Amino acid sequence: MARVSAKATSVAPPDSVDFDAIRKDFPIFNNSAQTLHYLDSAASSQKPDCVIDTIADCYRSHYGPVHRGLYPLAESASESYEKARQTLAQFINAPSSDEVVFTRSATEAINLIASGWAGPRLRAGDEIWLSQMEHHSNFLPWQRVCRDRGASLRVIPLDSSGQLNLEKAVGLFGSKTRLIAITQVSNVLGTINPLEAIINQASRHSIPVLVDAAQSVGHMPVDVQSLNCDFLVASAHKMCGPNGIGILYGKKERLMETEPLLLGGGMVDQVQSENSLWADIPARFEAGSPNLAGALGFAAAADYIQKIGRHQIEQREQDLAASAFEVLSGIDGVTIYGPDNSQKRSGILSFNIEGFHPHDIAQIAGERGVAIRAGHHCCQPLMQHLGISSTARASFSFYNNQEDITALESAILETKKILGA
Amino acid sequence: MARVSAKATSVAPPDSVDFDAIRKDFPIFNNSAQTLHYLDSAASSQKPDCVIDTIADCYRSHYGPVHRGLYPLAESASESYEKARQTLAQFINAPSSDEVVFTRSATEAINLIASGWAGPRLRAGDEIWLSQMEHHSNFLPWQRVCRDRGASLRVIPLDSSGQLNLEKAVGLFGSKTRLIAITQVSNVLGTINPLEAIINQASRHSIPVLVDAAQSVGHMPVDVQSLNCDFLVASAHKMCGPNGIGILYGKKERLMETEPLLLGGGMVDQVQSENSLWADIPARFEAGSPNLAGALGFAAAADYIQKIGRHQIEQREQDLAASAFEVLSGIDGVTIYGPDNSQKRSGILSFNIEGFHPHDIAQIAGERGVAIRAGHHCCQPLMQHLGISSTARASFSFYNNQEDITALESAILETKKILGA
Amino acid sequence: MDSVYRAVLLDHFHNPRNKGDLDAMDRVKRGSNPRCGDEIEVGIKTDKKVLESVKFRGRGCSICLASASIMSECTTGLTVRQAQDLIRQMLAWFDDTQADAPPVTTLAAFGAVRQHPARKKCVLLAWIALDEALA
Amino acid sequence: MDSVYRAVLLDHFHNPRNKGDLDAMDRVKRGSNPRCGDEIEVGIKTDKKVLESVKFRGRGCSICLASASIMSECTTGLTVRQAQDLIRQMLAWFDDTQADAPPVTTLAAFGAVRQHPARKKCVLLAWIALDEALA
Ligand SMILES: Cc1ncc(COP(=O)(O)O)c(C=O)c1O
Ligand SMILES: Cc1ncc(COP(=O)(O)O)c(C=O)c1O
Repeated sequence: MARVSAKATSVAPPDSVDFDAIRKDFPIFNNSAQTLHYLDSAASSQKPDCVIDTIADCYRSHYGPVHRGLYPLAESASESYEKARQTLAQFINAPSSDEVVFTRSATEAINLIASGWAGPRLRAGDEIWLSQMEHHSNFLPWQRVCRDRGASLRVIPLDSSGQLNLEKAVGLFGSKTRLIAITQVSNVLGTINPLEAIINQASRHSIPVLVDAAQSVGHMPVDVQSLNCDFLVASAHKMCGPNGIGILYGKKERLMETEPLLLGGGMVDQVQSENSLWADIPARFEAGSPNLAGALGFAAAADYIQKIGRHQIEQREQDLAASAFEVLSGIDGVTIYGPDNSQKRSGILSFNIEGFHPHDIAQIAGERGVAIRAGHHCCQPLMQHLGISSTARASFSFYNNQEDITALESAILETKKILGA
Repeated sequence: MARVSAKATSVAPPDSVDFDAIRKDFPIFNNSAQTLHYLDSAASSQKPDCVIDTIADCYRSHYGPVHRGLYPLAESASESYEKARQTLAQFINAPSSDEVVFTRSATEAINLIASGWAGPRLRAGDEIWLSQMEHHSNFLPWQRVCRDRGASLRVIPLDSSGQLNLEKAVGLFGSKTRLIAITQVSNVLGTINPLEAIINQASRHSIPVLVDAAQSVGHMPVDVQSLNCDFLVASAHKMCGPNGIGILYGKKERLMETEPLLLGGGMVDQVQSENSLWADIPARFEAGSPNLAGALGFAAAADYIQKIGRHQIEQREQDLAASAFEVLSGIDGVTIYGPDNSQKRSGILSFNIEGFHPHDIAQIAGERGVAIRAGHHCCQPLMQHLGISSTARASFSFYNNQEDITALESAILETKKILGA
Repeated sequence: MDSVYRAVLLDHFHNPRNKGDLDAMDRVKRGSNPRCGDEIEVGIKTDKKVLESVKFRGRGCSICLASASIMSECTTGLTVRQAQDLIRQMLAWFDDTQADAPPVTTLAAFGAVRQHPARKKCVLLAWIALDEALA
Repeated sequence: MDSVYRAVLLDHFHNPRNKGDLDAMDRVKRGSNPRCGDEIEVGIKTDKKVLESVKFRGRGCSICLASASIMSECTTGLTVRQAQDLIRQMLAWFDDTQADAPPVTTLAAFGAVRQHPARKKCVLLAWIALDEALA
């Protein structure tokens, strides 16, 4: 149906973006009593005014049910919902907006493909491959479907610097492989995986690839056509958008092969007593009343990010992470996981301090207005590989600045002072 | 864990509520150029300022990831998310807030129980019962699980006035019945089903009952303990709350028997290479980043409705529907489906006008600012029973008034004038 | 707002042309919109690749029935190729709600309907059935 | 904000009491928090229903280790029944963050931690393991 023409990534990078001004778009930084050094954007990002206003405005002035009414409010609701889908399609450069499904989250999108696409076609002895750095959301659904179907879950190991060790992934492109599900950016290590190369090889062996773009799509240019992935998933809330909405992109032929996860209103053409006839894609996968305010907020976030420019965002976040890397490595006892500072990484840094528990680091930092995370970050398999149970993690967004890094440094030094022997 | 003490329905009805003042809480009625006669609340309700402000305020000043951080924003996010769960638990008088799961929608909640509870225990020859008036969301998931498991989907027929014909439901409480899934209020007919009696009998035969409360929970007192249902589902957006969030209530023992539908972050305690260990209920069913703004908006809506009083809302909506019933029955050629005006019904009225297609009625009404629905309302089985393919539907909320009914009447008369022979 | 109920449409709704029995037709195709239960059957009779007769029957809203009636008038007498072209143009005109001119002037009556995407299927049901009958 | 890192806690963190080998204990129970990988083993030695010795070992954050250490001090010398009572009171005190007085004054050091529900499990890990050892 609706064709998308503009290329998402075709805008030439302007010379510079005023990120200090951009920080002012985020009301939370003006609304905190204490200066907020928010370094947990990998968990969920903060929201700019334009996204918040879009949502409030939807409910205040335009709210109506989507796809179901003939009166003006309902018609404009349907239209703006579909326009939001087009915006997201453009954002990832999907050939058609029919290939973009609104889901509840990246997690739901992965579960949908695991149970609706992989489930019916996996046979005993088949293999699904993923990597040792996957988030539980891109691990557990595959674990379940493999167990249920008698298939094997295979794991691409990592090398010591947190990169995929493809050489050790024997059979990855073998004849038993039915799907490769892999993250574009690690939410713990910040590693950026060489997906082009992997998908290139996979496609020569006709192996579909699902890309978990939860940590990438708001942080670097992502183009499903140049990636040539079969599926891609992401969540709005990690890219300045609202809670409770995400997308699944799938090549049309793949989506046509996929059974819906949720059945219900809006996804069916004809209900018959024995069997029922599903609606076309993407409606088939959107059972229940569509999330209008979520879709509009998500599209507003995509527009906002697109306006800043993902090249610019990528550069900014890499600069911040590189600077933080340098500061942290200067502190005695600090171990940073993942790629070293000579390699490209995203704005995510995980670390530990010898003799100190990540909980204590995060708590003391929190008391000082520095919001970092401590835990396994929903990556227990990765923790097992690293031989640790948790890390502290600082994750940078383009709205962060050098002061946030200084505050992080002080918090770590403070931790050492308070808890040091 | 968190026990809920206050009874949801214990507030004594005050003598009168100023519904004209209450209408002013809904900004959309001030923000439309044309007077908006919104009679489509059964599809999705409009939102009061307090709900919109709660959501915007969450993103502006309090936003943080739920259940995952140790810094103040994250801690208060977790706390307010759990407080919202408690509010919803109180709203339906659940014994414990652990028995309330946040889902994406009523639809997801039903799918979760169909695939996670019914799926693993249905055997060939078993039966699941529902009624002829169910919404597709409470029909299709059962159809699929029955087909997959070789079980039978059985349907309680309706009598001519759109009431359940329990006498004709032979075997409903029989030994093959594994579950009864039934709506409390029909979204087409406005029928209020006698759930107490059904559940009473079902429980004597140890048959669990799932209640679809999508059309009831915001419109009348609903108390899961006095109902004694095993499961209950609802969506926020039909009760003045935001898009994209709903609840599943389940008795603790039932939830403990339920396999999660979505796997991923936050719902697992320990990931192991073969099998994984789920977290406790309700977290087990909430894979992925929790929907903080949605939960807070949902709780704000519940508080708002609770403050008006559900007895009062019920009375108001019944009065509006009764008045509309009278006006419509006075129009030549109008057929109203469902209970007649001597019976209790909710604020939902479906009708047809002889010789006119519901599309045309809804379109002409829409052009005059009267928002009604035309179609099968996701109830094709019911349409088959009625021997029609669609109806026009006006659904009333407490924010409607007599002028809306007058406008509806004029729109119908206008339709007859424009399209009449 | 522009009402969709133009006089031309109402005339065709009240006095449908070429509506009735399809027994004598060469080919009959059915179009249905499960979402609203509308069903239109379109029948054609061709003579040397010319549409000698286009008829329909079925149930639907006023827009749907008027569209079938107008279509039958517009296409009777066209060659199969011409009719197929007209159908293409009609579909394209509905897809591009910005474009001004209708493929043929009698179709201008549908101008306002194009602003209501939910009614698109009502208008096009008969056209798509005809397209299939011509295929 | 009240820092959770009171002097008493830091003292127990830096100088844990009763930490070490559990080989000589009568009963040992393990508590673990899979969400952060913390693990504490608690061992007891009883003589005529009196806790002669309470010891622990394991890994965890400062709060977790300090709590185990303080617990071992508070409970050594109590009867089994008394220790169980104290555990109940400790759990109740953590559930009701409004209540003022701690069960015993040494536990007042945990006052600020109670305001951080995410740390509750850190504090209680050892207590629950002891409870199981007493059961
Ligand atoms: C009776 C009934 N059940 C279930 C649903 C499904 O609700 P939702 O679309 O919010 O999941 C609806 C509304 O669409 C309904 O009216
Ligand atoms: C790499 C990765 N994949 C998937 C997810 C799941 O996203 P969500 O929780 O929004 O479904 C996350 C974040 O939690 C993530 O970091």
